[in-house]
Amino acid sequence: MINKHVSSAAEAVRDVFDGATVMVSGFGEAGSPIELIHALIDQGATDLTVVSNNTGSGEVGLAALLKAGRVSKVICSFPRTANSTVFPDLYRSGKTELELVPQGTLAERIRAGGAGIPGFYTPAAVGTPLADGKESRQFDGQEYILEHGLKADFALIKGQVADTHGNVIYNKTARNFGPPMAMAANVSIVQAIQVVEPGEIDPEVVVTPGIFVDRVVEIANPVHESVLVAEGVSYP
Amino acid sequence: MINKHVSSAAEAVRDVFDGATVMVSGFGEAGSPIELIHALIDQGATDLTVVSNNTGSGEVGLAALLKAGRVSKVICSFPRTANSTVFPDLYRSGKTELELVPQGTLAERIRAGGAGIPGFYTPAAVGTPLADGKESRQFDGQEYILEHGLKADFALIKGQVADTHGNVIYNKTARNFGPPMAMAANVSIVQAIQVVEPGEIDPEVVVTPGIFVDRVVEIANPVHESVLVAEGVSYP
Amino acid sequence: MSEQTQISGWTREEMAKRLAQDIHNGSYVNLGIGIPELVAKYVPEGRTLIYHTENGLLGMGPSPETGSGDPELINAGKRQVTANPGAAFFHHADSFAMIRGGHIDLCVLGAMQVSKNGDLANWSTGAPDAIPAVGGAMDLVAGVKSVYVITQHCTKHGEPKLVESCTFPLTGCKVIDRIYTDLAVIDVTDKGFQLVELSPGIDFDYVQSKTGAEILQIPNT
Amino acid sequence: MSEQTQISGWTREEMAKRLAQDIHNGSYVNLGIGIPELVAKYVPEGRTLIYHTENGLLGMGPSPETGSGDPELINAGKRQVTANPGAAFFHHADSFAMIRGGHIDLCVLGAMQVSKNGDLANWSTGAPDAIPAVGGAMDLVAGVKSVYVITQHCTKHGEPKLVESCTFPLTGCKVIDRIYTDLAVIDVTDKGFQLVELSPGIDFDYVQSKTGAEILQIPNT
Repeated sequence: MINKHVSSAAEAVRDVFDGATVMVSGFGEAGSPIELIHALIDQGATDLTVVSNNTGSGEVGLAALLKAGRVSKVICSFPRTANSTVFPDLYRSGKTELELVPQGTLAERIRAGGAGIPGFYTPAAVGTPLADGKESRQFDGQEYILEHGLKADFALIKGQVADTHGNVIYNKTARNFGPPMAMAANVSIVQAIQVVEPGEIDPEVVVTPGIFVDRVVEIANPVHESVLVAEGVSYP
Repeated sequence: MINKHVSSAAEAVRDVFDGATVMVSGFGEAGSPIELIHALIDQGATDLTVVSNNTGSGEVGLAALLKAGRVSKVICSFPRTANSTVFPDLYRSGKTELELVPQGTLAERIRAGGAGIPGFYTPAAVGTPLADGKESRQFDGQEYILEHGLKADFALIKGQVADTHGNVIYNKTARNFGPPMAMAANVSIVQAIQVVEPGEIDPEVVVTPGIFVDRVVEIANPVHESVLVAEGVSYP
Repeated sequence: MSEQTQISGWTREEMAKRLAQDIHNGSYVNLGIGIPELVAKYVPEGRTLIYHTENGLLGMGPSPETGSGDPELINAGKRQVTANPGAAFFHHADSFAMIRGGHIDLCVLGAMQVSKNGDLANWSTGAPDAIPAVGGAMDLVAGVKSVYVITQHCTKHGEPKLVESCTFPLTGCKVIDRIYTDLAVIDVTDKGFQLVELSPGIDFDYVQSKTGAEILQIPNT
Repeated sequence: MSEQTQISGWTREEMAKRLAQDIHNGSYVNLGIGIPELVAKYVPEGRTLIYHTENGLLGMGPSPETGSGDPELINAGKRQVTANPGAAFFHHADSFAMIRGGHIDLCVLGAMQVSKNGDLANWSTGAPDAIPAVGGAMDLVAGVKSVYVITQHCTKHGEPKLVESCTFPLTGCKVIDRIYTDLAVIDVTDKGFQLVELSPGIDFDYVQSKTGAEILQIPNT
């Protein structure tokens, strides 16, 4: 009997430890596991390194985790939003470090981390400031830089439907970073609108196979970040 | 209007040229695009480099292409079967060259080729004869070897259902090398049991997005390699 | 009124329309945020393009009708979109495999500066207090087959955006193929900027005067 | 009859049964072709294992009933199998990401030779006329968390398979964690071969005499 179903978001993030590296899925609000992030704020872990494409909106979700002072470093491709000053303030005051990574390099570094590939060469960022200090070499007369696989202690991911073996399907463009992050984290935690029994997801359409997922929690009615931001909510 | 549907296997492989590198999907008979291979035999292109996990069974499909003397080199992980002497005879007589690649390295080299990654590091084969002559380096105290992305001029792939935009879904373990090969070839050709209109495949379950596919051909009742071998068929 | 203000060139809409004429039927296209997005409105009749948005969708359609959208069906600009028949969803690693692997035919981007050898700067002014943010621009310019820039010819302050060499931090080196501005269509060639077409009512000397590097005239044939 | 023939040790089935006891509930397991495949038959009641087959299936089930199989639902040995509830299909690059990335808990393989430092040789005799074929073995031993060997203690010709150092071409270096033979269960440790358990009726000296390197006795505690 295998059952990865846990009873609550709080239970799902119980063992995130101070200093952990945490990957957080989402591109904007699509795929952002906001209930898991809020549970992590409540749980209290601090000095986190967060790997995520963005840094959140308003003062909820990822922005709230940052605002609570729990994040010492973000690895990110686009830490700016029109409606949040949380990260900019932390960055300018030197409280949160930023490792800026081109979006495709970020996605591939995460996949590589999950696939046991410690390094790979990419043409992205060659000749730009983001290549500073990086090894480069030529293949077939073209220049590439060496990038390193990225792993994490935990991943917080938003899915649509998960089964108790950890198989996951996603909703539209909410898929984004979920599948590679599930691969790259030691403990991958998925919140889904529905948790079902094994066999209820067709094996042909599984996007993230259960081997990459450690815990699933049902959040039947997830809040939308944009709604909370419009309402001026500040978590907690 | 976009329509990648071509009328026949012969039409689909019309422009495979002498000296081309051709990726061929399949693991054993599962996913082997046998009608496309037979059309390629009829078409006559020769001096081919074939990238495939195996070298075929009996004297049909890939084994028949080899037997017809069209293949000067195979890049392959497991070129032995219980019921074929075609490749062993060619190899021993020096007529066909073999580049032996561990199966996972082969899959990843193909994906890398398709993903614009010219090189990556893998732990597989370190310290074995298959690492001879390859660059190695350490990451975190572990040794890895450098492997190169692999591309092809053509890929011959067996799918289950394809639409006229080139989106493809597969049947069970016939999926195997199809998706990475579709990415890595300049011209990717898919035979499917059914070719449907755009919109008939749910965008959530597409396995190979149409951008990776150039031609689809409907082969409604593909033959099974094992049946042909049992019947002693020798193509053509 | 000075002579300057009478010279208008193409509007943003006309620039987008002009660019749209140059995209082949069946192309896979990634449109950046801003003016590039306008291009989709002007694709000539009879041509079908397939739009890629790097957050994980091929076959992106127009904005949904008000109230019918899904906050998890968005484009790279984080605005709600739709999915056309024949669309496919995929994850970010696969999406950038499409980009880096050269599978996207064309990408259209805005620019802060483009140099005569095709370097692009479009992500940072390099100001010390700016929050650096790059997104997918560096991957796009490095991987997509053809990269077009669509931009006003000069900055709001009248400074040339087409320059000898970029002073802002680069997005990519030797990556731009063609530039569409309010004044002209200009190719980036081995010899530098090459005029392709002037906006109606704009003469060559005027374009050259607004450009920070030499532009080669269309050769007489 | 010589004394030799009376010493029988575990049968293949018993070896598989012994190994199966050591696999934890919920493990993701890849079983090689041959004796390793037998392990699935002997998993103790109450434990659920999820079987990975590197050609693209997690949640592999037993062989189908005759006539009900699909020639495209096969295992790495190219034999028809079934898919259990909760299964998932995926392509080869994803499948070997699972292997290389350390997601599979255990892999069980046959062996031609295992050296006392855990080197494995199981893919080639190195004979000049052999057709080299490696499949996924090198990826499995390099990536899977624990790698067990299940094998007869000696070759058909009575030569030790557990040796000082392998003479056949290697599959991987320092990759084997534990060995299950007809005579004993033996760990590979930093100090070399370490006895874990003897087959009933087999004594230590006999196992040592059939082994090409020193075996450390179980320490008295």
